[in-house]
Amino acid sequence: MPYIPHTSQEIAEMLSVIGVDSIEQLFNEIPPELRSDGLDKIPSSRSEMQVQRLLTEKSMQDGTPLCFAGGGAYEHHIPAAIWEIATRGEFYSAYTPYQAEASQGTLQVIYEFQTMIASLTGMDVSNASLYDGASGLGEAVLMSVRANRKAKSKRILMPATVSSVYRQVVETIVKHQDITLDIIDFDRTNGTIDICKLKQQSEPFVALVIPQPNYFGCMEDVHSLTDWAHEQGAMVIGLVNPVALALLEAPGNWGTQGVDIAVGEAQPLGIPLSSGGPYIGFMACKQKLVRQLPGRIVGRTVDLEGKSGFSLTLQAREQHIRRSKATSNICTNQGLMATTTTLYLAFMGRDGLQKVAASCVQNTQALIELLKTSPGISFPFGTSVFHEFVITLPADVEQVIEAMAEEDIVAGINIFQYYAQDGLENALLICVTETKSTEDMAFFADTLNKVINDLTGGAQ
Amino acid sequence: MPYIPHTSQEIAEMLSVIGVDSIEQLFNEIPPELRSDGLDKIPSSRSEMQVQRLLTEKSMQDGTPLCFAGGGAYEHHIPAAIWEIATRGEFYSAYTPYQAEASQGTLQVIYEFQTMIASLTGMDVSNASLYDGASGLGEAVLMSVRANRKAKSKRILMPATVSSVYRQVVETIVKHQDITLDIIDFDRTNGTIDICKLKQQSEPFVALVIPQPNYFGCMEDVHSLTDWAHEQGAMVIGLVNPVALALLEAPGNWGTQGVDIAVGEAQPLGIPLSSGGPYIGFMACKQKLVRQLPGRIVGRTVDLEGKSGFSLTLQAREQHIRRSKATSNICTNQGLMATTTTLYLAFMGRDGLQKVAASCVQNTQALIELLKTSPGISFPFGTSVFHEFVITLPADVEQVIEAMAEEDIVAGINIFQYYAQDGLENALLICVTETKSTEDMAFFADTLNKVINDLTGGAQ
Amino acid sequence: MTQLNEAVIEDKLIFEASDFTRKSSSLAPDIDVDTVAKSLPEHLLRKSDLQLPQVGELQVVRHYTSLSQKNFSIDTHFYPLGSCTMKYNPRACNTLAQLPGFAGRHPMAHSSMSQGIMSCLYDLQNMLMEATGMKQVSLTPMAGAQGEFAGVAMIRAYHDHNKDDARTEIIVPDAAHGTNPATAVMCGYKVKELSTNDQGDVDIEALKAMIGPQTAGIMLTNPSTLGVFERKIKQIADMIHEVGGLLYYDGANLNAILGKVKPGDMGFDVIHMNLHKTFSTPHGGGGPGAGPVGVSGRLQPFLPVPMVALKDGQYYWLTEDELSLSIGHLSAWMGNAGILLRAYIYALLLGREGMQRVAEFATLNANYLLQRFADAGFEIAFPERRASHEFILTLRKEAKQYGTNAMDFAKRLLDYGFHAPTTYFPLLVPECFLMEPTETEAKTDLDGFVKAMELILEEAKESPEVLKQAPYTLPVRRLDDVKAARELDLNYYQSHAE
Amino acid sequence: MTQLNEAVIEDKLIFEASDFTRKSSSLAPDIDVDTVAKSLPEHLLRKSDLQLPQVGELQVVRHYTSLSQKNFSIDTHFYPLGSCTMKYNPRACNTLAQLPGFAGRHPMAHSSMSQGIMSCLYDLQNMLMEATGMKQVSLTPMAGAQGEFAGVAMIRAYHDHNKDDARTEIIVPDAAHGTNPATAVMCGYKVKELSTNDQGDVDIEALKAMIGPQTAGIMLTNPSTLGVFERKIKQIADMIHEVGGLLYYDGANLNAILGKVKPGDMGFDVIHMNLHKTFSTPHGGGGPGAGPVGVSGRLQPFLPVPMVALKDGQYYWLTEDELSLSIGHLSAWMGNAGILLRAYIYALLLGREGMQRVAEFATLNANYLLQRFADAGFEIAFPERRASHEFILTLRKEAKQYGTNAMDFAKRLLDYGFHAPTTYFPLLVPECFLMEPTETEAKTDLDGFVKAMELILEEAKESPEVLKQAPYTLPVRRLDDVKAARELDLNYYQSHAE
Ligand SMILES: Cc1ncc(COP(=O)(O)O)c(C=O)c1O
Ligand SMILES: Cc1ncc(COP(=O)(O)O)c(C=O)c1O
Repeated sequence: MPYIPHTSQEIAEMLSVIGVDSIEQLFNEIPPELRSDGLDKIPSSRSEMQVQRLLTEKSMQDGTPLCFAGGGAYEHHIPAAIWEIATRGEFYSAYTPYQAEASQGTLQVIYEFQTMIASLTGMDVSNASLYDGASGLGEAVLMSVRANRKAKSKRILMPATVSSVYRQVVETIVKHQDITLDIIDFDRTNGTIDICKLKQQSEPFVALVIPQPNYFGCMEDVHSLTDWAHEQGAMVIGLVNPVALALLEAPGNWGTQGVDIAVGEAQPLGIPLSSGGPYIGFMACKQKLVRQLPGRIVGRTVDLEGKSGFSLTLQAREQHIRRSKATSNICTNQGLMATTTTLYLAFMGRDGLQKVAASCVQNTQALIELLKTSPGISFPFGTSVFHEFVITLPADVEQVIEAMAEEDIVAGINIFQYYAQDGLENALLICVTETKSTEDMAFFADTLNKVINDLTGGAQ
Repeated sequence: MPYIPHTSQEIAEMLSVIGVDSIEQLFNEIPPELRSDGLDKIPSSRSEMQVQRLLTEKSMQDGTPLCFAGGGAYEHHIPAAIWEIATRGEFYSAYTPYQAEASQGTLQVIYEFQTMIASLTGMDVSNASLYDGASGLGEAVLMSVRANRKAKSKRILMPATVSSVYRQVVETIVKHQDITLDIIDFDRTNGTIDICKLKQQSEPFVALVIPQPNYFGCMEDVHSLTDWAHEQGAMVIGLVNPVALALLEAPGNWGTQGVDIAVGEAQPLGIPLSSGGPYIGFMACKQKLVRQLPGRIVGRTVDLEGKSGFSLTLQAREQHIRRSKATSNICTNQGLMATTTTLYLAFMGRDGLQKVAASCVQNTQALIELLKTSPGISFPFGTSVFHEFVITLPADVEQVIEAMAEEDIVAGINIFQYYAQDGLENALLICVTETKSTEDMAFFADTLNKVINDLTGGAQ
Repeated sequence: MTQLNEAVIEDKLIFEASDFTRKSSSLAPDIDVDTVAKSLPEHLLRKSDLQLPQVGELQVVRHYTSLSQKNFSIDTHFYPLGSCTMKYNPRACNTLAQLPGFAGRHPMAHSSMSQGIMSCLYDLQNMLMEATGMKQVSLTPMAGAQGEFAGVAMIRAYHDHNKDDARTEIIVPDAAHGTNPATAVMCGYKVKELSTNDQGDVDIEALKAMIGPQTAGIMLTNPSTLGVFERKIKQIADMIHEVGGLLYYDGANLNAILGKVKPGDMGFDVIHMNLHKTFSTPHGGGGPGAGPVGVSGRLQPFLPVPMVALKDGQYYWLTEDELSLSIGHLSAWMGNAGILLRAYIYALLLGREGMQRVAEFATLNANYLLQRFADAGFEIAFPERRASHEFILTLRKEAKQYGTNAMDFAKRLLDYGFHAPTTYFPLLVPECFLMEPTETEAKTDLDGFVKAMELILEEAKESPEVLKQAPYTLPVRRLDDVKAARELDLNYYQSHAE
Repeated sequence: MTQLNEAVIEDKLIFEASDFTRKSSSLAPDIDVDTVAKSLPEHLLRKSDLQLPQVGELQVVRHYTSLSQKNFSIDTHFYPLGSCTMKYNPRACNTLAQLPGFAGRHPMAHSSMSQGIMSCLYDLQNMLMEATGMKQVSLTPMAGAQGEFAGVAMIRAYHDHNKDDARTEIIVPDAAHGTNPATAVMCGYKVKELSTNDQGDVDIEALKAMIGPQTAGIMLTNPSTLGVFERKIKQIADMIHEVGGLLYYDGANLNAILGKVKPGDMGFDVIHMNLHKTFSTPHGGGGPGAGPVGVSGRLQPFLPVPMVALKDGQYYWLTEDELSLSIGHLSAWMGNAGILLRAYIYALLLGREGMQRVAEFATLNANYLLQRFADAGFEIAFPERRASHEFILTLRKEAKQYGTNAMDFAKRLLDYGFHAPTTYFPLLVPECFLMEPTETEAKTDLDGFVKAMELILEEAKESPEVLKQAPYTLPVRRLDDVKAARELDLNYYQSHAE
């Protein structure tokens, strides 16, 4: 009996202690007419060897393509030590640290995580993680509304330069609470928030979301945007890429006061792409908002001998205490990913993270240089970007992506599908991180040229 | 500076404590004319990311063929938990347990290893490991000579049914001590020791080596062989496959008295093939020979409060105490592999090991059945085998192996090269373990038939 | 004599070992940062200090390896945390899910390059449908609470779709997990709390009194968090359906009934599952989880996207393009895909036979433990009921007689090498321990646990102070939670600025 | 009050948790053993009991995870074990060496299917040649001692080949590692012990007196195990060569000189390296190691096989077919190939620059530690000499004055969270500590270690009993080694037969 350690003798003893004849009898409070007739459609159990073989085959079935897609999920080098340590049984198989004294490992790691996220974002305090960046942004919106109860509206200004999938997720999460998301258009020439249109906003709003870098890889003018929103009496939610923060100003220092809430996806910090999850949303805020933060928070305290230690704190915000009045319903979060992120930042250090960021920028510029000479490709937003950029193609973007896939390349993201009405015809979003070598970039450019040539019948 | 944690400030402080101006000065006792002019031919350092990419490519370069080779190295399923636990830093990065109190983890594991090996072999005591099976057999030969100082000869009877590579290794190890290895021929009809020729031995000898199963996969008549050797006043060294011992009688119970020394390769117990190493030699013996055992031994004892604990014991046999009079020069052994083996046996248990062994036998029989219908293939030794068997081919065995390699199959071992003068023309040694599915075996048989057909121009 | 001199190195924070002038890593690319930074817009560059630790690699390994040893975990301890299902987590689930072909796959990779993982998810959808008796499953929610959100949002979408907008209330039993009422509120509902009778069943009369055209639905878990099976479930379902409401099943306790009774057969319209419980994906010190939802036919159009579908032998993503009534996306892509993969692997390993055994032995272990505790003189909250996979013990007698409350027992258990059960939940049982041994614990460990509790009971009688000061043998003694909340220290650099 | 009741579960042996009627594993194939057994010859079947433990999988995980926590290791502790080079072991070396393409390769797979691993080994051969200044390297020896065996066997093969069979003696300094004399004997030589002078150098006069036509060779390590560099090495080499002998270099201390001075340039004819020291492959609680040998031109024909060679862009195995004078095979195939791979990865990570730094910082750390100990009032064995990568401290003064010997200091260090240095080796320094911090330790850890030793010295003065009873904080108190050797208990089932 896989995973069941009972011997038949033990089973007999246990049944006799309970005073029943069979295990079946233990289910006698379930009305018989409800009892299930088995699990026929579930396959029979397999040995670990069989499952290993099957899964190994499935994992290899699609090859290991060269990946130039980003758009919220980024391929970075993951130091080997990280997952070796994070998957140690003591981290991997522990529950939420309800018994603090028996969980100092996890608790200290999360306290360190909070400190690192606060440092990275330039904010005062961070929580212990949210599910992912997209749902985290949803939580940030809810939080801004909660924190701003006196506000005259529940309107959020949401730039179109925020990933459209993120916007969809936020919509799903906040729509039952009378919150409206008003989309702010982007400037067709440089791919950033259209400041003129933004400033035309006359109705009151609760908060402005500012992505940095934005979905197109372009850098928003975060200082003036932050100051403008604050002048309107609104809050600012900074949506940031944590690797970019090694080089770009921290949201805590945007404008004169800094943002109120910083949120984002920490996947780039040591977490594999893994088809989109498990990732980890991070969220940090100003000290004065700490009681509005959703999710777990770890605090440092002392034990009865005065020795320093850690425990979950401010639990009165949470669902298990506050129930229907909680700041959020989140319970299980992404603890193991917080551990991973902490390990990544500890191993890389300030220097390491800066170098990763710089290498992304350099490689991206290098690929842009290569593509500049490609016939038919244009750069609708120019080329001042972090590690992603948009090109428009002289051929059907979906066909290009498919043809590149044939050559074992994930070419990027078809963003035409999201911005069809914005004139971004056949636009492709391309990402280059430190993982790409000069040869990889040359291979990408050559293949793309070839593919376009084939698709356009050499018209380019 | 990878792996060097010193800051420049710290370096300065340290130099000043030492009282020198530079690190270079610390080498001033080395005669200047001897100083090296650098390491120019060694490539410049690479980042972990670069090395990962390079090694990943090298690891994939040769594919992942279906393996039907054995001959001393066997592919078995390795439960995932084993290496996850064995490579925990506390096991992986500890040294030999010289400070017993700080090494109870490793020491208890090895005590358990010794117990398991003793159980498996039916012997009284085991050591903590030797390098591998082949060198272990060399140590066993040396041990038999040491234990038999009164013997009139230093002659060892070494059957030709012992792997020829093993015999070569033993030769290398023992040849400086006036020990002679006399090869005992095998019976051409059943592939086991030629008992008639053996019994013709009239000169005294120190020990007889008995392999079970032997190199051809055949089972020796271990009981009568053991008794015969003992009757001659010689010792018996049993060379055994640990998986086979789940079904075959333990050397401790061969004949009326059992063997004196049991030795073998424990690689099949949870250790990857890994191009031949690291593997692990095991050795167990009768209690009365314990002081002749080479290598480390762990004993159970008590601490000063009477609590049970473990430490290295009988160290007076070893080189670091006994120096030139030691039982062996072995120092570093295969500790991590002993841990792995222990984990394997603990996870599989008696039942699991028996099932693995039975599955090997069953699969082997299944492939034999398939091959029986193959034109031109014959079975020189019949088909009563454990998990390996010999066939002779109607084509050049090396060419067959190469052609099978083209189809991503490791077809087996060319043993014609070792037994050319024994008439085993174009003989191939094939191994089938529990890892092979029905489809794998069918694929093997079909491919072999095709290859033979191609090579013989359809003559078969 | 045995004391150590005070100078023994205290465990530090990683920041305390940091020195910004240290450059020791082999892990970063070799590049001149300043040169590259010049190519970015000057006014957007980071001017503020980046306070990340600079520590040698070996020192980082040591720091976190040592920290890990300070945790209790299922790999090291018996961990009978009720409602959390801390069961054996086969290592193969992790190693296989981390295979490069899975770990390296970008979520936006073309589906023609994603057939391997998609086939796994598709199979998992099907297995979960069979296990729960629901019509269709969407895997995307990232934990139980998000599954609840998806479920209640579907209930709302259903009523909205029917223009039935008078339904403003969700009924939640008082014993329910906190996520239930919190979720209902996030979906814009008012919460009506339903009381429980002294047998742990829902108070049917009270229920009758509160339902009506305003009722959007009810959230139940069965067996409930009181560790007993709600016997009148069919009647409840009929009552709710009669007034036009829907039934939500909180699947956190699915371990108790896997293969024995299916939520679909009990009359539930929508359920979530906690794969990190029943399907043993790692709890990871707080997550990640996975909270797939399953629905009956009438809620099918509203399922969250994406899901995996199969056409002409090719798997593809089912999105809002085809499911126009979907409540939408809950995560940027396919939720915690890597966790779903682990659950799939576990399901393959268990298979049909193994799943049947889950509930059987979880229930056997719980009922055995219950009886042993009853025999040892502890008070069982619902002594006349069968335990499901968990049960409740109340220590109110001990609290009154010896002044040792449930928390004191819990802390002392840690000294004996056992993780404590869930304490003070459900809220309606005073001084309670919610105990869930799970099916993968051996009888000897259960016996050891009972023995420890007996010894602690002795201690409580003879020297209650021992309990009140526990634990003694852990890295820290009892921690001051009040101070933690009052004098907030959540960020090293902020609290230790100087 | 803080004591635990005696019932706390003691750590068991895996056998004590076993029950032969338990069948719980998912790890074995599903098969009826008895049926299969019938197909094998009855009289050869196992009749004797197979006493392997039958324990649940979770229980096995817990057992060994908990056991691991009882170890000190480089990943958890400062471990200045002299001559053992306990340095940082980058995790990538392990994860990459375990890639399926490497781990799954059968040693007899055709070389056309083995080009990846062979190219790694070939590159490693070349890097080691460059690092040591030798003409050719063979990777096959499986540890230092086997490398020594290979080396001395080559010396013998050389003399034999020259029909120079009067050479029956190998000279070994008294400070040498025990493997040196033991190896010489295994190769059929008599061992002549050479004394050391009070500066830690070889006694040249004594050497002069013992060499002659009977001298096959000398085994040296430089720096020696006394932690000092043998300054007259050139003179010694000339002396030995003059009488027709050869010089063997024990490379266990290569860490001290990597990139600074090469054994080939010192005049050595043959060397072994301990890759598990200098190249940081895992020590694994006692191994595996890897002990490649390098030779000058005249010993090249005798190298052990196989080696990797390159022809027309294809790698192939060089065996006795081409090297007819080879001393032969030392293992069934290519020694500890997987360990060689780890060393190769480490070498790539270090690169030329990193290798230079190894000796520099190993030496800096050792000399700093030496000076700090001298300043703290400890007696240094060779105070006038530079430390190499290690150095010796003698506690004979403390032993005499306080009755606390080196072992007592060692055991007390464990309480302070530091692994003890090597004790009582080399044998010629009384009450000695051989300390090797390695290059990967941070100054703060060295300072903490000195501080601990200072505190222990205080304790030795004030209450020597504290040391004599140490350790106190480990899983066991001081163990009784005498009992272990007298009342042998090496096998659970034998010692606990009933
Ligand atoms: C009964 C019950 N419902 C819901 C949840 C919430 O699930 P999750 O923590 O995965 O969000 C839990 C988990 O603790 C639970 O026990
Ligand atoms: C100086 C010296 N020589 C030789 C050896 C033997 O090496 P190994 O343990 O790898 O066999 C050692 C290892 O301890 C050593 O320190």
